[in-house]
Amino acid sequence: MMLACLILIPLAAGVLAWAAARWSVTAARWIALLAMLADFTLALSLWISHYHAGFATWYAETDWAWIPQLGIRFHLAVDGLSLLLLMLTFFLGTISVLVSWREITEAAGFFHLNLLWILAGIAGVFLAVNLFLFYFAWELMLVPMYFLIAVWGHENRTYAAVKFFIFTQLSGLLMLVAILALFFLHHHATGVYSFEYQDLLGTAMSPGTEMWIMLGFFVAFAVKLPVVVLHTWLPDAHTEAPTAGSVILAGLLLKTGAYGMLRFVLPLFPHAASVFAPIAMALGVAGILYGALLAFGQTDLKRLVAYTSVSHLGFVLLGIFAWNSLALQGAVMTMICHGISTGALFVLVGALHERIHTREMDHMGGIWSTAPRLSGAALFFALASLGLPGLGDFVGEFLVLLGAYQKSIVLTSLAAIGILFATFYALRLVQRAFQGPNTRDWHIPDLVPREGLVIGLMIAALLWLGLYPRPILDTFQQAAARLEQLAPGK
Amino acid sequence: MNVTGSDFTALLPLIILAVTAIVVMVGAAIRRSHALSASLTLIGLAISIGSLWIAAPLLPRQVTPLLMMDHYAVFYIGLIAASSIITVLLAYGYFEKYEGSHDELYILILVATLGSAVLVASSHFVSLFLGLELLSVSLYAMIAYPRRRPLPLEAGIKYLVLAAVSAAFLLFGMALVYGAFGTMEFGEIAARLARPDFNLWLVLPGTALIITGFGFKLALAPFHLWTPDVYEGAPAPVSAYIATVSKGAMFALLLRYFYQTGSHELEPLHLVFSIIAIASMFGGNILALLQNNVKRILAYSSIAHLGYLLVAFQASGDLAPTAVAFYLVAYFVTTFGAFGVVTVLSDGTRDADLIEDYRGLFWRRPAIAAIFTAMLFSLAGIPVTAGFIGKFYVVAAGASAAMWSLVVILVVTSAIGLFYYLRIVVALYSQSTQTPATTSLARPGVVSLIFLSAALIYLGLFPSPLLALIHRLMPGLI
Amino acid sequence: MLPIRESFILAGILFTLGVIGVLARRNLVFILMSIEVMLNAAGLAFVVAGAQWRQPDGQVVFLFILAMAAAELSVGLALVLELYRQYKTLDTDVLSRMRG
Amino acid sequence: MLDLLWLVPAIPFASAFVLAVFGPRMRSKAVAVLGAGAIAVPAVLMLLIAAAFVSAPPAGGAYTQVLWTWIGVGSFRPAIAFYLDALSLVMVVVVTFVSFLIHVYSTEFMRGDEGYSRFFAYMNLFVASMVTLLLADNLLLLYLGWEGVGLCSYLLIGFWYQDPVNGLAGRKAFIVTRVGDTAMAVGLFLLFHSLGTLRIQDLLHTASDQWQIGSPYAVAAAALLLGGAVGKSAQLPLQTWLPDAMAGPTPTSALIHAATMVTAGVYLIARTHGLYELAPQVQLAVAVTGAATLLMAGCSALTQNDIKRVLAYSTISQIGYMFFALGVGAWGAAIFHFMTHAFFKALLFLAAGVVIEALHHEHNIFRMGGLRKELPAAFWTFLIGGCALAGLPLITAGYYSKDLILWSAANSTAGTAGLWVAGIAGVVLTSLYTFRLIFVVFFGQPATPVSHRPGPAMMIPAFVLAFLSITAGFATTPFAAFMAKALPELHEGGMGMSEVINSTVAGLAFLAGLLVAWYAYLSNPALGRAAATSRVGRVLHRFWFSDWGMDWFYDRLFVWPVVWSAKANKADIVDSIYTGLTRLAALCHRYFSLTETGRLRWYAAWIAGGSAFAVAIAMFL
Amino acid sequence: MTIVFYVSSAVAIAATVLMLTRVRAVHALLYLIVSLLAVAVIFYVLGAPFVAALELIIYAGAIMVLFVFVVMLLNLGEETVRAERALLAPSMWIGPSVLAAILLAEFIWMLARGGVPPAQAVSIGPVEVGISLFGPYLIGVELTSMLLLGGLVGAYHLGSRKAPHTEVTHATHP
Repeated sequence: MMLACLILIPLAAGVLAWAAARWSVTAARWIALLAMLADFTLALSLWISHYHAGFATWYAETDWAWIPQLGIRFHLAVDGLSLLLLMLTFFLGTISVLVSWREITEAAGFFHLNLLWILAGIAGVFLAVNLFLFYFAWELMLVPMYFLIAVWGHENRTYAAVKFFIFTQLSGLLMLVAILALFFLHHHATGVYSFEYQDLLGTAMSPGTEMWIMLGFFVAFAVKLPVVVLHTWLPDAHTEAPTAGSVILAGLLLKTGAYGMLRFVLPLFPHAASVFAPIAMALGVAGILYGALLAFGQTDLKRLVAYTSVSHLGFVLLGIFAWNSLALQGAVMTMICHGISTGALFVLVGALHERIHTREMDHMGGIWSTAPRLSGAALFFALASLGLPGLGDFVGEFLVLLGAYQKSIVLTSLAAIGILFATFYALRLVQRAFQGPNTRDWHIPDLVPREGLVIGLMIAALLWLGLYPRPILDTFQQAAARLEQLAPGK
Repeated sequence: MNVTGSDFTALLPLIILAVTAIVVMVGAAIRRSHALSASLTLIGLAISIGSLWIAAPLLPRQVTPLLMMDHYAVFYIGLIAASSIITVLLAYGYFEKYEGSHDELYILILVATLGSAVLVASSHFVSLFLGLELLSVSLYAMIAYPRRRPLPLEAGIKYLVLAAVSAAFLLFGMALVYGAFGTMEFGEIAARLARPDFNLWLVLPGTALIITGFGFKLALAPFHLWTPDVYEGAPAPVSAYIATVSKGAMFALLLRYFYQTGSHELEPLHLVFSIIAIASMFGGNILALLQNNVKRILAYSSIAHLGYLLVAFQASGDLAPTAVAFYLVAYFVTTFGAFGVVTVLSDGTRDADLIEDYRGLFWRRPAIAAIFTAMLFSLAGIPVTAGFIGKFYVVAAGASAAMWSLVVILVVTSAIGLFYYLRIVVALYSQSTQTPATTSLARPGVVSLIFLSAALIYLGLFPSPLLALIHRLMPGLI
Repeated sequence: MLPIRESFILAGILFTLGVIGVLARRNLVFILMSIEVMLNAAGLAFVVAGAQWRQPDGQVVFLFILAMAAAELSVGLALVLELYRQYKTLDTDVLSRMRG
Repeated sequence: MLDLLWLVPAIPFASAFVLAVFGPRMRSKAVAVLGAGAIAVPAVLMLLIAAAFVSAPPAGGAYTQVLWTWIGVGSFRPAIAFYLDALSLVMVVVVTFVSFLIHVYSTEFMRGDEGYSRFFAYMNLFVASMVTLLLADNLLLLYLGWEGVGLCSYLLIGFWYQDPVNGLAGRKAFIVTRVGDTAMAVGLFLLFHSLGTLRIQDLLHTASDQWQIGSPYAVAAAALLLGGAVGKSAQLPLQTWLPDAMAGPTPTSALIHAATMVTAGVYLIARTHGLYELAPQVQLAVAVTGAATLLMAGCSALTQNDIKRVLAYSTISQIGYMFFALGVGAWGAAIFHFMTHAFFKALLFLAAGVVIEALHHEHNIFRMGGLRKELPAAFWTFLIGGCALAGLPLITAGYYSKDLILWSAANSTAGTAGLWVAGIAGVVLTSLYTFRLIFVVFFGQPATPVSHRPGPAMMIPAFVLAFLSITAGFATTPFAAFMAKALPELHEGGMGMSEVINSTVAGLAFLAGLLVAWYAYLSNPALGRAAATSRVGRVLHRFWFSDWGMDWFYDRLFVWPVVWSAKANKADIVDSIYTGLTRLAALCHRYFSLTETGRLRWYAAWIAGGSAFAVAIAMFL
Repeated sequence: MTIVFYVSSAVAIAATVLMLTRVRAVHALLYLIVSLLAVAVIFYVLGAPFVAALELIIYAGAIMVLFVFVVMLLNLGEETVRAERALLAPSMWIGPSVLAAILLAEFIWMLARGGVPPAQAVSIGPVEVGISLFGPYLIGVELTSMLLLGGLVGAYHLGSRKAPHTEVTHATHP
């Protein structure tokens, strides 16, 4: 029931906010904020209350019948992994409500409806342990996201929104086909119709079949992640979305792809995944380098940040398919920290855009002299992005590389070069936008307290994750160990 | 052969439809009143639906060789009659703004509905053919109903000629099959088909010609060219009727004919169906891609949707009839919703059928825009809408039969299809300078829209009651 | 002995002639006539099939086709009149305002 | 006392944080007190700790303080833990002390700068990172400090961010050192993968247990760590960033780019000396790198006009000596040279800062001159520093440390005659460019009027350093004894050159350089000019001036291709696949739409054709 | 009997071809009637006298008369004839004929391969047809009545001149 609340609260609050906005927009904002805080508190209390018991198995399940004809249940459960991502979800959710406080003026009620529904959908993705429900939530989060981009986005929003939607839908449908294939295979083997995750684990199938079905899942997650070659929706969507949309896209939506790999691709198809692992790792490394190179070439600030996601999520992919505790832990760490650091960069870019109405770096420069806090914060997150030790991203990426090294020295070395590449774009960002002469004579207000609070929270979170990531690692530890057990050859 | 009282009861829903048509005609003869005719029609349709419960205990029952009243038929008759109610509600508001007499329309709707009901219950070539013609002949007049306007006339003539041609093909095909088997009853055909001594050289081409006839009605490629023109030309409620009732009844019949006779098991026909399905999915979606007319988009999308259904049809496992039934219900609701929006926004002079008409609608009429969005998402198969569950079932049916290539094509083409639905959605939400609308919309249309969207969401979230119903009714088929 | 096969062939020939008429003629009246030819050919095929199996059913179907042809034609001819009224021609190619 | 060790990095960290967040709102006096005070406390603390350490050495000669386990995944459990032994103790003491002096200097030097608090925030963050680096108990924490100092270096080079040149220099520094860091990171992976730990002491033990001398793992690990060291310490081939780093404020140059951070590579190699002993090839490479660097940089220093660039090249060259020492196994000598170098190079920079400030931020030495009288304090301190750098025999600390290195090169099993000769040549060069600098700047005719004279806050640190530059050399023997607790002693062997000969040759080399400089720049300036303008001279001059063309080479080999490909691919070539697909779909749409002619006959033909097709398939397939 | 069959077949085909190629609708109608008469003969040959009679009475008699009425109602002048003639260019026939030829070839191929056996001549007269019609096909008859009702209502509505003349709106079309 508690888990259902995590989804239901934002859903209900979304409707409420919509209704409330008719008479007071501020009320709608407060409703959204309170809903997010409530969810965050709930997730946090779940985490704290189970922290000492460890996160060995599913717990706090919600299990209701839904479509019994096909063995579809409304079945939610959490383990360490999902709990971590849920906390991230609601943390970033809170932040995205806060950053929209002034930015969104038009149809604010509808905006909050969409915002909260996306978060509900994402929470559903992280909670669902019924494959149908998972797919349902997976698709569900796209629609409000589409609206978020299409209605409140920037100049080229329509193109970006449609592109985003089609990419994710097509890949999602391929996953649906794979889910159904698995479902029928399971039915053939056992005579039972079930979409339950637990039931489908260990479904017997021939290597060829397993590979195809695995690929079906992989493609869906690869688009979200995004794996290079399938990534081109991302820069457009991130760039055109409003700030809250970018934060959620980078911070959470991409993570659903990685989560899917961890939750489904590896456990359901261990053999195919291990055969495929070298390719996936190579794709990850390609993403790291290619994304970084692209980020380096951009002049649109948001686009630059968007491409860094391609690069960072390359580490996640590399880590997942390196498939040992170190790398898996690293991947999860990277997911969380990337969510915060890139999210924060989007917040800052959004704040800057609000002030100077351009994202073009050629039009910036010298912002530091007029808005030192904003610029300093940007520097901080740029450093996080380039993997400065002491900040969260470093822990994740280092662990990934450490783990990946045991699988492939060459790929790891290339990926390490990716960290070097990160220096290029991160420093370029700081240099071009915030440093240099203030040729355009910008005079802009520095961060207001609300923004300062948001940024401060994120800085604190990153420092905490960078210096004392143990709680995170411990939470995921048992799940990681289980995954590692599955790796063939273990 | 005598028709007994029980047969009579079993046929009650059909009889009521026929009687209503006559009552409306008589009513119109006495007093020409739009409201009266519409109310009489609605009452008749409601009674007809009600009589399904009277008929149900007697089922399944073969009433003369022509009609098989079983749960399958009852399900679809109910669906068809309900759809006709929606059509009447939409048409009432639509034609209210329109000069001229409207009573004939309701008679035609009733006759067409009777034809559709006969189609879904038919177990014989003759009833098939007569049901089809009842439907077609009424549709000719319904399409061209506002006959002084050039587009309905054009659409009516096109539909008439092409329907007649395809009916001729169908008849010729049936003649060949009859020649091969010496029977026109589906059950008998199945029995003959099971024996090896029939004349395959007549059966295959004959069935292929029958497929032509079906394909025309279902607007499957390559028999689809008429669809956009007719949808565009016909009044919006009639387009909705063609898109739903006419196609739904035909598909139900297709399923019954092929499943009952087992003709779809013939290997070459499998190929024919596959090609048709693929061509429809690709053709429909590609054709709609950059189309600017909403009615034409819906027409093209219906081509694609029937292609999807054909995939489920071919799966022919346990899931297929369920998938088709659910999909059709979802499709009916959605299509009525979409055309309903077009209908209520149309004024007396022209249909609101250009994407431009919808630009910024969200800022003018948020509720209507939201409904339209829901309908479009349902067509696209996005969760929370009935269309999602429908598509899920169709894909599931395809997957259960391991028809991977068809399923993948379905998936890919439906992703292409997203684009044009989104084009409309984009228009709905784009900023517009127009001020919020103040004029009120036709109430019956709005009421039905609200009902349809409620049904859409309900089916999308809680499909299991309907699925349970389908499961209870469907075993009669196979 | 009845020339069943030959009759089927005759029906086929008449049917295809009707097809030619529908495809080649642009005059709506001719198109309707060609459709009549097609329907008649289909009816012939039914009668032939009935004769082959020595059943009356083929002839019954022919009767229904007859009725259907009548109903269809009545609507069709009404549309012919309306077409002529609006366009002053029977050329169906004028009916291509909707396309694309 | 030792358990207060954690405060040494913690206090500067905290002060950096406070200054970064609240600094802009604090008064500059408060900033100065907090900035310098936050270094003074650790410096004093460190002296106390050192006293405690010496008076009551902890068991095993090392003290470890574990704060918390940083990361815990399986057997990978690096901690935030500090390790204090003779090596790190000396390093930390020197670093904190020199830092303190430079902070004091900075309070005056930077006064009035709009980024006053920012400057101290960066500087304190730097000290904290540097101390962390030095005290790190494991390589990961070391890496944290390592990157931290790199970051601070970047921040301080680009401190005056409004000039894009500074920003570029900062980026260059960060990126070039990160090239090395990447190698080092891979080295860390290798070490953990093979040895299962990153704790330095465990690592060295396990390595010597598991690996034979010359084992490929050891070679690879040592080489990869060397990569990191080379980057941070600006050795060949990654030395190119350091001269540009002079764009930063002069105290920064003094502290980071001369005295402390750049020696991190030396420290790293000394810290992991066990690995290098297992990989003699790499150790030789260290020596050769050092030798080559010291010569090349010496040549380059000879041609520079910018006072700070001369000093920068001299730094590269002096660190070359340290590498040289490490390479021949003179671990203690390297650290000793680190210490003396820290004193005299910081001193030189501080004095140079005084000069620069006095001359309106004039950097070109040929526009200086005659400052001996105008700025006597600066002159004398600079002279002392210069002598120490050049190795004025018997008096200066630099002489003792360098002499020790040269002697080690001759008397180590790892040393060779060639290396020794290179070292001696380096002494000549050093002496030459140092006195060139001194003569040009402080002698001759004044070229630019002096506008500003340093206050006590700037001069007192210089005096202290000057004092140390001379006296530190006398501590050679106790220092060596102390170092022996942490580092292995020299494996004596090789040529077996006597100390007297070595010292004499070194002294002569110093004199040679001094005389040439005197002759070419003071007594007969035309000659120097003639040498520089002769054909060979011009080529060499340009070549050396541009740092042997390394920047030119790197630009073409690495920078341009990356920049070009990033620019060229701004729109992402992969996206064109998808735009191509959409175009294809649109094209299909257009062609398909042609079938919808609106003509009845055409539609009927499709029905007939379709059925003919269906019949054909049904019959013939 | 066989001769009668072939002769009437030939007549039917020839008359149909002639019908197709006429310029004037009335001429075509006459040929169509001839074709229908020939088919009636074939019905007779096939042992279906009842249908043969209906073909004569209803098809040739009633339905064709409807055509004639319409043609007369339209009162097409010489100009229409000329226009019609212009449309009948030989090239017009190529496409349809090829398509039809393919279809026909398929039919013939199918019948040739299918081997439909000739059947014994048995005449099935009006009685059997009637029994059948009002026996198993009773519902069909009822439905036919509804069909005719639909046709009637549709034709009435579309053909009625009473409807007020609304302006022909030429909706803009992209």
